[in-house]
Amino acid sequence: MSEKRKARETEKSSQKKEIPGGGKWVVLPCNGLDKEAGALAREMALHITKGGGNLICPVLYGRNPSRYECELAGGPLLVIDGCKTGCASKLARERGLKIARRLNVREMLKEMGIKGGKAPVPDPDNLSRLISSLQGLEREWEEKEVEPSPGLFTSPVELREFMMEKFVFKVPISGYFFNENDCWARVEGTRARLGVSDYVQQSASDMVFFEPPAVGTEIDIFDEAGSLESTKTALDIISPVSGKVVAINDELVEAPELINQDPYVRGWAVELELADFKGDSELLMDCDRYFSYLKDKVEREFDEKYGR
Amino acid sequence: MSEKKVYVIPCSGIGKASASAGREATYRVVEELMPERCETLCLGLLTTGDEEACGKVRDNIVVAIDGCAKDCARKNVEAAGKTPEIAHRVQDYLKRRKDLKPEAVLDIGEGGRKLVEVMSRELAAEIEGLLEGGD
Amino acid sequence: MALEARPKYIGVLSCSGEEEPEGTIARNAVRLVMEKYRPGITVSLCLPLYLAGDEGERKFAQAVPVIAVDGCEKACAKLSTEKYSGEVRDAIDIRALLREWGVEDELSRSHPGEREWELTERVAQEIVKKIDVLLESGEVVRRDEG
Amino acid sequence: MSESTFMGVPREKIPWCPEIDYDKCDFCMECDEFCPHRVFERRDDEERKLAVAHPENCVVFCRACAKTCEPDALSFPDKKETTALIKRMREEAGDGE
Repeated sequence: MSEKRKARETEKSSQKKEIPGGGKWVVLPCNGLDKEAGALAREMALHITKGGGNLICPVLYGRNPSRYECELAGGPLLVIDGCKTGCASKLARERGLKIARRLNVREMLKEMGIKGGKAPVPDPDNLSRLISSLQGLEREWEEKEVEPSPGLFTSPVELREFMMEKFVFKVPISGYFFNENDCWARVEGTRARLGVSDYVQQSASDMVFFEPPAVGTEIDIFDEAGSLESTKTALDIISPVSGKVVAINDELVEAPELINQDPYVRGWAVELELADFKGDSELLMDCDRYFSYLKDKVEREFDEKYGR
Repeated sequence: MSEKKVYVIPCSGIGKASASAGREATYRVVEELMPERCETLCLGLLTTGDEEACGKVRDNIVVAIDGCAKDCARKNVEAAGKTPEIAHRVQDYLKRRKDLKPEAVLDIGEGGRKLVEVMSRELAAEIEGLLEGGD
Repeated sequence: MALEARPKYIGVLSCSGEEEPEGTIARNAVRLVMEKYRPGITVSLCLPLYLAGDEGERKFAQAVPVIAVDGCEKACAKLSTEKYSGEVRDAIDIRALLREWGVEDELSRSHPGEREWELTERVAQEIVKKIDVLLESGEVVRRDEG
Repeated sequence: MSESTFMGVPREKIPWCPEIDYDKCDFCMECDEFCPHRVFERRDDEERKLAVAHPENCVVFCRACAKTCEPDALSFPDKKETTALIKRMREEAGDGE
């Protein structure tokens, strides 16, 4: 196992030399002119790229997308947002970039119990505390590319269905576990894939964004495991199980409509290495229970909808 | 220059606001932006297999505009024996402009109307490019 | 939750009608009926989905009585139901109705104005009449009565 | 299972809903516009123009509205504690069947 890993690492470091920017982070920060948090985002970006990697200017990139084509191909993308508005993330998404890691300065400050200022001037103390919290970020991306489980999750999934009005709701027959937030975990061995049920897909309508969590994130049961946005609403994928994110569905980032077309198989969002499935499963429904739970829920919703 | 017509065909999308936006963008293109080259056609005629309509589709340039991933417009055009030269989903535009969500089927609202504007201009430019490219 | 023998819904299928003003009236009238005049009992069907979708749309059209609302004599809604699903219970041809009503105005397919909406409301009421016939005959039962 | 339950526990026994920090809230109403479950209610005539009027409508573990809140005025109970509480109540009720 450790040998395999070493081999992979050498393989990676040899690849590293060939890509521009030395294979370090490509950083797209907030432009940092509105609040202190933004200014800190900018300073952090400068710090991270000091030893290599590339910096993307959000203003120039916004005006001229082809300007950074080469840099963006040079490594995993790190987006640093200043505040909740998340301009840098939005820009990345609008341009269809794959975000490998995201930092949000305001959230980081909040965790440290610091309140950011209104003026766009970075407080040096805050900056150094933020920078010291970044330790490990350098190495992190090298460990990012964990293979999605070979050989798992390949068997065909049988579905059963019920009809309400003209809507057909489908639920797998076995192998899946659900929480009452209509999210599923398909469990095989020590791995689980997560997604949302056919019901979510139908009520939220056409999906247009999937924002995955970072690979490596530890997720507790009922934590957010990525978020979705449809033409009607936005929602979190609320994890039915706990574990560590080992892979995300890249195909889904490109084509969120896979959730509408095939919510239980090709529409998977995240793969976890399970932490405590036995404990988690006490709080979950198996396929049969979810089927009757969902049928009740849909009946109630239609009654409510028509005031009965 | 080719004298082929361009048929811009939206899905009928009776239940989706995004489909309403697709249809309104179609009208904007065929009636206002490029009326001399573009026309639209009832998708229902292709579903029933109307010979005249299927012939029009086969002999001309087709742009399919779908309101959801079920791709009714594209698939019905294909069933008539034609691969559309251009096929888009309204969601593809929404992915880039998610602030412009159409609100309701009967009235797509302010955001929806802006989306129609974006879509129709991009479509017109794309159709123009296709025609200039020759065939 | 036992299977109710009598259907609880009426499927209303509008032609897609993008080319003609009567098509726009057909779509909007069906929408008015399902949102405003007979919600909960009316389910709109999507015509091109008969061909493009999985069997859901067709199955549903077989399970409930279907009223076809067509813009013109080409009767796509009626014909496609017959082709993919089965008989229609009732049908409306808006162009014929307009002739009957003596409407000779130039109508817009893309920018329905006051006149178009007035006619749309009248067509909606025609659809409502046909729905009520099915309800009164007891052939279709409201869910709360079932 | 007629009235609202979550994981077999009566919904009203689970203290999960957003809390508005009125020192931060600027009443932009983004959260209310976003939430499809009518958890919030606008109070146009009052000084506090927004209230959590229907906490029982809030989907347990959903925190999506907080993401729309620019001034960061919405907070939720601790997830772990809530999970533990639900577990305990289920055990007391002899598993929530």
